[in-house]
Amino acid sequence: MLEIHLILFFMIAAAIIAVEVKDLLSSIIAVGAVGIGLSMAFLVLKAPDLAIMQLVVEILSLIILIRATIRKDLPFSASGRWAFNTGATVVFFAVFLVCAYMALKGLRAFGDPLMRVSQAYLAEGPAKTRALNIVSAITSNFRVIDTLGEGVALFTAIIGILAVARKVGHKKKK
Amino acid sequence: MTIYLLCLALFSVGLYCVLRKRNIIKIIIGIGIMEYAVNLFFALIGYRAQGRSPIFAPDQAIRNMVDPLPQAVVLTSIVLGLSVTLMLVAVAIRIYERYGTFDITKITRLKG
Amino acid sequence: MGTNSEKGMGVIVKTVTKLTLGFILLYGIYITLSGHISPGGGFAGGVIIALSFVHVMLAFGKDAALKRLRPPGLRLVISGAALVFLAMAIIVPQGRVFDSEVIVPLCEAAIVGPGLFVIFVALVLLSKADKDSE
Amino acid sequence: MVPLFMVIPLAAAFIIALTAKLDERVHDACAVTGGFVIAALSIAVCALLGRSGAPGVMTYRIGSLPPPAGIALVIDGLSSFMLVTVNLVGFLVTLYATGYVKCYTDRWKFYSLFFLMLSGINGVLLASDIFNLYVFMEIAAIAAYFLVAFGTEAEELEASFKYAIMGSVASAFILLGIAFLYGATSTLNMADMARVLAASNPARVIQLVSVLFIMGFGLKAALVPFHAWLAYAHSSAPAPVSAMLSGVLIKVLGIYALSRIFFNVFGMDTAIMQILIVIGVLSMAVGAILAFGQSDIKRLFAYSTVSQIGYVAIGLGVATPLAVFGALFHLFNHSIFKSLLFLNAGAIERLRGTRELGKLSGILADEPVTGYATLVSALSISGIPPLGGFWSKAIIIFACIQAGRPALALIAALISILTLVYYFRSLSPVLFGPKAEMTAGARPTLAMNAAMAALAVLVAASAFALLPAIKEVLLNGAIAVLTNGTANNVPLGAIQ
Repeated sequence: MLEIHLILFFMIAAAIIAVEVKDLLSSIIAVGAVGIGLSMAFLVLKAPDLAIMQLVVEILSLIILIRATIRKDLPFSASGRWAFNTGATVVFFAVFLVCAYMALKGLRAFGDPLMRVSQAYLAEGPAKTRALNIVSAITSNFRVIDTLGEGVALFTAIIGILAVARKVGHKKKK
Repeated sequence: MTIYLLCLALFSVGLYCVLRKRNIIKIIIGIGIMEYAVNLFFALIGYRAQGRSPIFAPDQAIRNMVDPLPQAVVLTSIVLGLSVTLMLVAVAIRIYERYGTFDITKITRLKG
Repeated sequence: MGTNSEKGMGVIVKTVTKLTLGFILLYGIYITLSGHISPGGGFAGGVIIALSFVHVMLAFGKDAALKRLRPPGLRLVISGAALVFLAMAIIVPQGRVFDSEVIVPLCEAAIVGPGLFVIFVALVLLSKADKDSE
Repeated sequence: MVPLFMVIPLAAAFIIALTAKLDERVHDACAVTGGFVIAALSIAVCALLGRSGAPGVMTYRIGSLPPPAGIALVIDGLSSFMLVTVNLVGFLVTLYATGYVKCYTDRWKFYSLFFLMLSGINGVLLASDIFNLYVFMEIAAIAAYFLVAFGTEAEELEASFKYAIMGSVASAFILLGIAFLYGATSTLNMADMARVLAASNPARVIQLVSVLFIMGFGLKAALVPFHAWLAYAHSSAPAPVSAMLSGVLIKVLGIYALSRIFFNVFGMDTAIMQILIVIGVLSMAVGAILAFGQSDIKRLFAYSTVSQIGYVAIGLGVATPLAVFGALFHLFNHSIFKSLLFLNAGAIERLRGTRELGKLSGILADEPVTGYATLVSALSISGIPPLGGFWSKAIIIFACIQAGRPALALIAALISILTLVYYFRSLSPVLFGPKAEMTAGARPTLAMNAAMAALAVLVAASAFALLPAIKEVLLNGAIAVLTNGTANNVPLGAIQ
């Protein structure tokens, strides 16, 4: 799986650029590149549903982020104890990655999933639902409550953003 | 194995951004990167070598499909991530309106 | 682009938008309805529908877009779809009474499409969002 | 019956959004009715499950496959106990909110978000699938972020943003943990996962996931050292939202989820117990010390929440049946008295126009309902004998001694005295001081007074939960679920 490695290196590089570049617009574009890389990775991992989803969501969030932040100032200044804080963070990450490495040994090797529960989906999917796309069978029937949850989460975001966007929150006191 | 570690390195880049950056748009970007990494991790776990995407064709039998469950899970997780991002952007715009800055160290009307 | 959002863009963009709008909308609906046999599904289709609305708004300006897509109407669509969705999600276990593979994505697209457009209006035009979102 | 706990609040939220153009009294009525119905329903379910001879679980299947591939909503003893706590507090807070939110524009958005949050919380309690739990947790959390910012003033936005950042990082940790668990077990159903983990026992994976979950859920529960967001969010939010956050949300999203996973999926081991105890002691001590210096009444209550959550964490960490009983009882007590305190703080802020402790006085004489409600809940939280707060703390302390940890018992007792001191010091001038000639703000409405009075009665009566008849119904099932550990999981075949 060379291609997935390459895509991941590309994503990490783009992510580092997004984090470190000074200009906010470039940063948002770089994060868009990470998202596109993710979409490609999903395609390589044989998840076309996810690739489509990631692509459209990425476009939407890019538009919104750019329109939201365009022509706003971005004062950058190095904080005190920069070296110490960064060092501490990096050490934390090193510990995290080492622990994760130990834990990863307990997982199965890449490309060889256990698929205990998923066998049931593959075996019964087309029979119990009318869907040939098993992912769609899962989201619209077997685990429909997840889909309800995502609908509700978006509904919450809609109502909430309408609420936060109110010009006047408190009524005038008289 | 290395592939999982690379994915977790991406997660760390996002976390670094959240912990160390002062611009709130950068912090939102960092959270987005963390979500990307976790979604990718899920998808990696479900991958099967030489597998096919989990879509049956009407007339042929397909044996070695990749695991469909992580894909369904990531589908939901992407939406949850989008909702959180939209929420953060909305509040960030209002904060800019009220404080006139994106610098988190200057947004301190609440004292700890 | 701030001032443009009032009047919209040039005549070329407007013409192209008129031509492509229908196709984008159709594609969104296609993605929604064919999610059970090919990649796609309700959310992706809904986002594409929302993007077609956004497209109109960027090209023709806020006022022209909001004349056709009024937020109160959108709110009714969103809440109604959410109610149907809720009923569907809870009733699904009782066998194959409904075609949940079609209705669930439709409900989702009906929440997502108008919903994301409303969010876009509210976020991008936050300063004027009050009367837009009623 | 089981899915109604999600259907009713969601339907209420959607209908309120659908009828946004109608008169606001319609929304008030809709909200109060919805809250009342689920509160009554939760008590009914708890009574049904608590009967002797009842099977102890209620299940509802969703989707056309049986678990573990399909989804089931499950109410067992612990869930039904938490449902009663959540929905009782939720109903009374809704009642209070009908009076309180009059000062905000667009009240329907408040109610809609409030019920979305409630449905998320109930969903967490019903979930038997770890990813469902995550999804509902996110719904509750997103609604809570927005509710904190509902007033759209600068402080509220800032608090909401900081809370949302912390919450999103926590969610990312939790989802990463779930991904590791899925990789190790290839299932998402919690009962099934417990079985697979017990059979294969991938120790390293469990260790890493435990750390990720303690960070994630600990952040949601505001345990020290992850408590930074709490004081911002709780002090800036509208009073009903502070009450829900402090009384219910952090317990369900943090403590309930943590104990559900650690007790019933991983099986409690000594290392985790030690970590919980250490975090609990830190939370108790740091919360109490920080509460000491506060001059803002809501921040005082917020830090006191951190301190009291520490008691619950200790009880769960000691993990003997008695300690678990104490922890759950304290959780219940804290839900009612802390939400009451926040509601009172909201009423006082309305009345006097400030939250500065130094500028408040004479509440008892001026506004007796608010005053006596504050008095009762402050007495209960500081552990004055006949009230519920005393008994729950006493049970936790005895359980520590019984488990051979006298030092822990000593610390818990000392912090309890400290709590008494800072509550007495801060609140006695507020309640008993001379009636100040301040510009009188809005007095609490009838609905607000009714809600505060009802909660005060609950606080005063909560010690009756120790009577065997009530304890049997309310608490015994919950204690059994936690102390039976992984053996307690509902057999998958039994799910209808």
